[in-house]
Amino acid sequence: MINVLGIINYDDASVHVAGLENYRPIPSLSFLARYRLIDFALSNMTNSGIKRIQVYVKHKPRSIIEHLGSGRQYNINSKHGKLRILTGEDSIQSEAYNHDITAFLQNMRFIEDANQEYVMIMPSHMIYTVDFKGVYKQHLETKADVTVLYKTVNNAHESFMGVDTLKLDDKKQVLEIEKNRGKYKNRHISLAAYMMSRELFIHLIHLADNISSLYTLRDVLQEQAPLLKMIGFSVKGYVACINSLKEYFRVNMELTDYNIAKELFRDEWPIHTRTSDSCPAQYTPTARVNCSIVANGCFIEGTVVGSVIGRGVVIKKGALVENSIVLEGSVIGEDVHLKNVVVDKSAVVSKVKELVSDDSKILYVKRQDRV
Amino acid sequence: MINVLGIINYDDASVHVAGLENYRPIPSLSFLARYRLIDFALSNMTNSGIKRIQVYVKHKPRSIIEHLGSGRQYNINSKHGKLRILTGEDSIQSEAYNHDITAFLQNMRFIEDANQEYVMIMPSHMIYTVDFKGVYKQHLETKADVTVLYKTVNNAHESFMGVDTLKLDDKKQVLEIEKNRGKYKNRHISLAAYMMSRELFIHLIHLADNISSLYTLRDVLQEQAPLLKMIGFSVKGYVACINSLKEYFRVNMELTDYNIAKELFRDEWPIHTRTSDSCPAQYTPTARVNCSIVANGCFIEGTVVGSVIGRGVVIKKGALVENSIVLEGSVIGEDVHLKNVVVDKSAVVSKVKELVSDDSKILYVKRQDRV
Amino acid sequence: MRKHNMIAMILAGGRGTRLLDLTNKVAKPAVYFGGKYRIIDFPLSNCANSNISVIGVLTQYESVLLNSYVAQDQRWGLDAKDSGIYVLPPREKSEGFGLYRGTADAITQNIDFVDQYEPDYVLILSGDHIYKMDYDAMLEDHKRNKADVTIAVLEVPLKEASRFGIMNAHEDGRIYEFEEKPKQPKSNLASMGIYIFSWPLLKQALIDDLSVEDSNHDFGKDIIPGFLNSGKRLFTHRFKGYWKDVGTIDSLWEANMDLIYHRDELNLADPSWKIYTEDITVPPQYMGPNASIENAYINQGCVVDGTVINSVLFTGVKVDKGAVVKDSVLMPFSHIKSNAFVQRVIVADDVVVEEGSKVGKESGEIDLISQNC
Amino acid sequence: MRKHNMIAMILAGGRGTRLLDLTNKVAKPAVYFGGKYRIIDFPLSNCANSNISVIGVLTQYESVLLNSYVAQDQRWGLDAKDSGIYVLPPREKSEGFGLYRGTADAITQNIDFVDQYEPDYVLILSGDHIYKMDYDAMLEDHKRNKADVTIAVLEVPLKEASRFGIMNAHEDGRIYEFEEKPKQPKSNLASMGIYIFSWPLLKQALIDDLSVEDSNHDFGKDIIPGFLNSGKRLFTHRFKGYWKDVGTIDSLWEANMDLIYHRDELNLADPSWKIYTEDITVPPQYMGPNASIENAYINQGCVVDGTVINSVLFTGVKVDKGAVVKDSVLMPFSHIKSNAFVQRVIVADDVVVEEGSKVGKESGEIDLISQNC
Repeated sequence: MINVLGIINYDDASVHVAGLENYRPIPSLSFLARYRLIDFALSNMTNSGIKRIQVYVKHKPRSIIEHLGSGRQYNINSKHGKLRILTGEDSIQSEAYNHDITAFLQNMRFIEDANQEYVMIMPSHMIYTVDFKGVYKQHLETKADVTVLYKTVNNAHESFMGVDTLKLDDKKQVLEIEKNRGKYKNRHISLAAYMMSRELFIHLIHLADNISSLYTLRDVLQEQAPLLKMIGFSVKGYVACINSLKEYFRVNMELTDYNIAKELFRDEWPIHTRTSDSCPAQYTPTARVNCSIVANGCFIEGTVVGSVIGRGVVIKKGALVENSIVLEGSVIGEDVHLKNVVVDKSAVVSKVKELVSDDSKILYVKRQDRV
Repeated sequence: MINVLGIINYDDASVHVAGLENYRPIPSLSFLARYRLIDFALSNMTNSGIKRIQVYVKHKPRSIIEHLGSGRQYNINSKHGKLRILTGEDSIQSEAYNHDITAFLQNMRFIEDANQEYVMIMPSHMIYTVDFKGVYKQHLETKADVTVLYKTVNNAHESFMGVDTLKLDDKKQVLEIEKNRGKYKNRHISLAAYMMSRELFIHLIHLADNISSLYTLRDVLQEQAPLLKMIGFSVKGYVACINSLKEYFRVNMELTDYNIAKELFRDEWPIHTRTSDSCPAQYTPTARVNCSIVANGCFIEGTVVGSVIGRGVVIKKGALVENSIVLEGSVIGEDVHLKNVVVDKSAVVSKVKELVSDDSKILYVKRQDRV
Repeated sequence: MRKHNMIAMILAGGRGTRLLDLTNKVAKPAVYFGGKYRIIDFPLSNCANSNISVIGVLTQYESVLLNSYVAQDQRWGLDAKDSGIYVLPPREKSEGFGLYRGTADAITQNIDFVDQYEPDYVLILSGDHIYKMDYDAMLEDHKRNKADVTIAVLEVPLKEASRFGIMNAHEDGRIYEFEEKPKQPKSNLASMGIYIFSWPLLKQALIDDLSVEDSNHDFGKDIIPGFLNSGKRLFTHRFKGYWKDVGTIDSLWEANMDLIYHRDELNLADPSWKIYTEDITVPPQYMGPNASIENAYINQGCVVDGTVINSVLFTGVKVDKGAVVKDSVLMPFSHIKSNAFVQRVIVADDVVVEEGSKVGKESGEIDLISQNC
Repeated sequence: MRKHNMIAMILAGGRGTRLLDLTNKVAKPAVYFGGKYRIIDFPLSNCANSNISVIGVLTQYESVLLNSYVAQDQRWGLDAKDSGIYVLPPREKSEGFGLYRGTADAITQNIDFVDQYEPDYVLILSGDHIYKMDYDAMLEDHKRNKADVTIAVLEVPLKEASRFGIMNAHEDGRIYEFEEKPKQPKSNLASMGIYIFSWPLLKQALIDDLSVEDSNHDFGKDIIPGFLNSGKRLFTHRFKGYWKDVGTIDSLWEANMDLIYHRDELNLADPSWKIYTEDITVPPQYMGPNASIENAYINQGCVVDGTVINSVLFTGVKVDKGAVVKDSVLMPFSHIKSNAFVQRVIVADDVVVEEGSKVGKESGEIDLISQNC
């Protein structure tokens, strides 16, 4: 058992998934046909034995409330455990003030009343698996003030733009935190996931608030880094950061390769999500499907190649869906050709027969749109 | 089975429970030691066989989210049924625009997608029991456009201030709707609870929006009353309207009389609420308790008379609590004397030994206050 | 205990021996069907969708898997405060131990269970059948007819009627005669083994039946004829739609194929009447670069890189590159390795068909593959 | 099926005949205790609070109420996806029917159930005891000691030790001897009947035990001595705190009185270790104008307008004007009518004590009032 309160933090203000984010908060973004982004953070927590979790939601909480419910699907005991959804309680005048420190302050009594000695804070837009029991062990062994998770990557010039990178000494102590501007290939990417004592966490919240009413947790950690014993914990395996529509698209596409996906989906580390109770996918005699991920409830008469097809999607005869993402409940009409398109929920593409773009530009079809 | 979608509407903008409303929305106001106001509306719905319910919450949804959960405690099937918590999805510039019609419009797709033919709309600040199967039957039999629930009272000069009253003809057809200004004793008080077809409901929402962006459902119904076949349904038994701190206090006090409470709590019509899993109330040898309602988890060493004592309240030796409401988790210290006081959650009254007021003025102690 | 209007009792004691190895370890109601379901999901989901919130499941024999499967009542949303699914195997009483001696006896031995809920009506179901039905509409019929017993009936082709229990009824639905497998059927209304009884009446009949010496303690043989003889009001409730008893490997295979060839008859995609089942945590289905899918019903967790034609694939099935699966039903987590050829078979759960193996034949009876090969 | 680290098996077959009429209709683990609980709420809540998510409850005898009580796993929060409480009465197998012949046999007959979850460890508990205990801490001990078996022990007064199973252990906690009810006890560490076994080891021992001819198939008599003899690593886990076996009317009454007189020993108000139970829908408790309450433990739903002194009142009890209740335990929905006098008794659930009746006596044994009077 680990004595840790889990906290799903706001995503960084620099995270923007154009189009999609107009309709739901980042944590409830549909991912890989049947998941929502937040499923990964929550599954990591509950699989690691964290039983009390706070989820901070900035805007539009409805989809999160419905998706999470009592947290039963993540194996949270509904009496002894607790999955709490917290929103900013006061109306905020300016969006700039509406950051994580404000939310923590407004819900301070729930942080103070927790009886876990440590907290594990992470956002929901980073996709990976990690056993926090290992993080906890290292945190206690190194007697760190803060343990920060990182991934060493060799594609920092292309991905993880604007994300914090860590400068580490040979004992993994964090010397400096700076944004990735894409200048270098090899970087230690911070996953913005921190373990620390609850006491220090509360202290940092108040400190941030005292320094500036615009400071975020990330800001105060960056500033305090030299004064704190901040140690890195290296995460192995697949890591992705969904901080733009481009990355959202790229990561979904990348994971249509089963050999890559196997790194993320391991039998002993289930990624939990809410079931929709839909029936298996139906393929008619005219269906052709390759290199794709298909969710339950789909009805497929057309051709699908290298795509991610969400729950209950209908792909009609003669349609060709290439290198695209079609979200839940959308309909792709007869003889429609999609390439490099993201179709948001419950849209119908039937009148326009060609929605084709090259790799450099992803087309986006709005939720419930009729195209 | 009744083919009805249940809707818990915003409370009327004129509902103000001074003090208490700063910390939670009206529906989650603590009531009678162990309930929240919304328990009555929801129990009426689920006991009547309504399985799909939308709850509209204006501000601070956290307490409602936690209290309702999946609706299991109200006997809603977690697969086939649905308890949906809906908030205004867009940020509203001015509070005046933040009314029920706005919320309905923003969540129109959930109203349109429902497959119930009728809707039952009611606020949560009216406390009574009614079997909607009877309302449904009358609604079908009278072929009414709208069935509106009312209670005939003889104390409209004292209570139900500002609430709509109905002028009815002998067939219970509504002739006119006007606010109760307290001029008359005998009035038909509207419970702001309406049954109508979902189609008409959607029509009225759009109509209200077309007439004025400040119009509420109540406004459009008042205006349309002459054009609609609007029939009253008379509710029998106990009815209260919690629209001010004074009425909140009065109704709690009134219901400390078990003979009055029996009208509201009938074996065949359970009022469901969320259990806190607290142990029974403990009374020490020095406890003295009369004419009072006590919730579980209390520890009582002092004297309690004519009061409502919430969950987990501690009343210490020598304390005298008279004609007061003490909410969950508060502590009344040794030798403290309360009279005509409402003590909000988790407050501690110990330093000030006398908080005594006469009947005309109710004292209020803030949440988590130290007095 | 809250009073309930109607509770359901599901007879789930069927051993299903004609399903061969599929029922070695599980009772028939727990047999897999339709890519993600088990048979008993159908009556359980029907109950949930019909607003029935208390269900007793009467099990018998080696049923630990069935018992723990249905005990998870949240799968069917029946985890509200006053809801629940209760497993009722035979039990020891002070007067000694008894197996259920017949369908009626299974209820008799659980009169105390039913009485806890003080129901006005009791719905008796079988756990063996695949169909979607609104029991609430049947109850409406029961009430409107002021019936003592209402029996769901299905029109069958007259020439097959002699295989069923046939209800002979007046035009208003009132039953005047019941014939078990009649040689010369007078009607084509077959009993589906679904009954609504007014509980006080049934309870009395069950108690009376205990002392009838030559009774089989069976609804069809004893209780229903008894009611008819004593002039009680028995009515039919007409059911139209898909209904199947999958008693053999062939009929189980056929019912699965119906999902592909007769999509409209048993539409499991209808959002207004979902069939609920266990939610197994698996990733979505993956179609590899060499996949070829044609006319199939495939559940999440599958990884297909071979050819699948006219087949039903359950949760987590793998079909490797070069493998061909035709006209088959692959149960959960079975694995068809590369270049294997699988035709007209049911592959049991967790079974591996090794590289290059060939199972099944082009025509004739369906084979059950229950061992790795 | 998701792999589980440790699952719990609760032996709940106790008939509790010394509890007289209280166990006529329910098995002992379902007997009421402490104003709102049943005895089995304690081990079940302990499991939930110790992060155990799969629990088998081994029942026997007339246990329909116990079975349906524990089947509602949401009461203890055990309704998450991979959680559950499973009722395991004896069942028919192909080799015939068998009651559980001993505590170990109850597990042996359910090896298939346990195996479904592939646990590393199995926790064996009794459903009869009242206590709060962190089994997770016990498991930590088990792992740290690299133990094969860990047995929870309680210090008892040495003069009472001969009534218990006594563990003789080295300073490091390793057990070298077990004596059942020794005349000359060498230690005061009594076994609480709570064991953690490494499952593969226990499974083998249970299978081996089947073929031992004179075995009682009992943990205390056969399995534990067998492990000791074969040099396995058995360790104690010290428990400190309130623990009670309420086997008689007197001890049940005493345990209830402990809640009033020894509040700190069994503190049920501690929010970090709640005891969960059925949530019965009732209004809050009402104290009328004539109520006089002194030293009492009173649950919601009670309506008191009489005098209550040194007593425990369960859900929905009514004490009318002029009635006096002293030193008593009133079980759910019992009703003490006006001017009745009740002293040193347990009033069973739903029992009515009529106007002016007098029950109980000033001293001596506690009476059980199980009939209206």
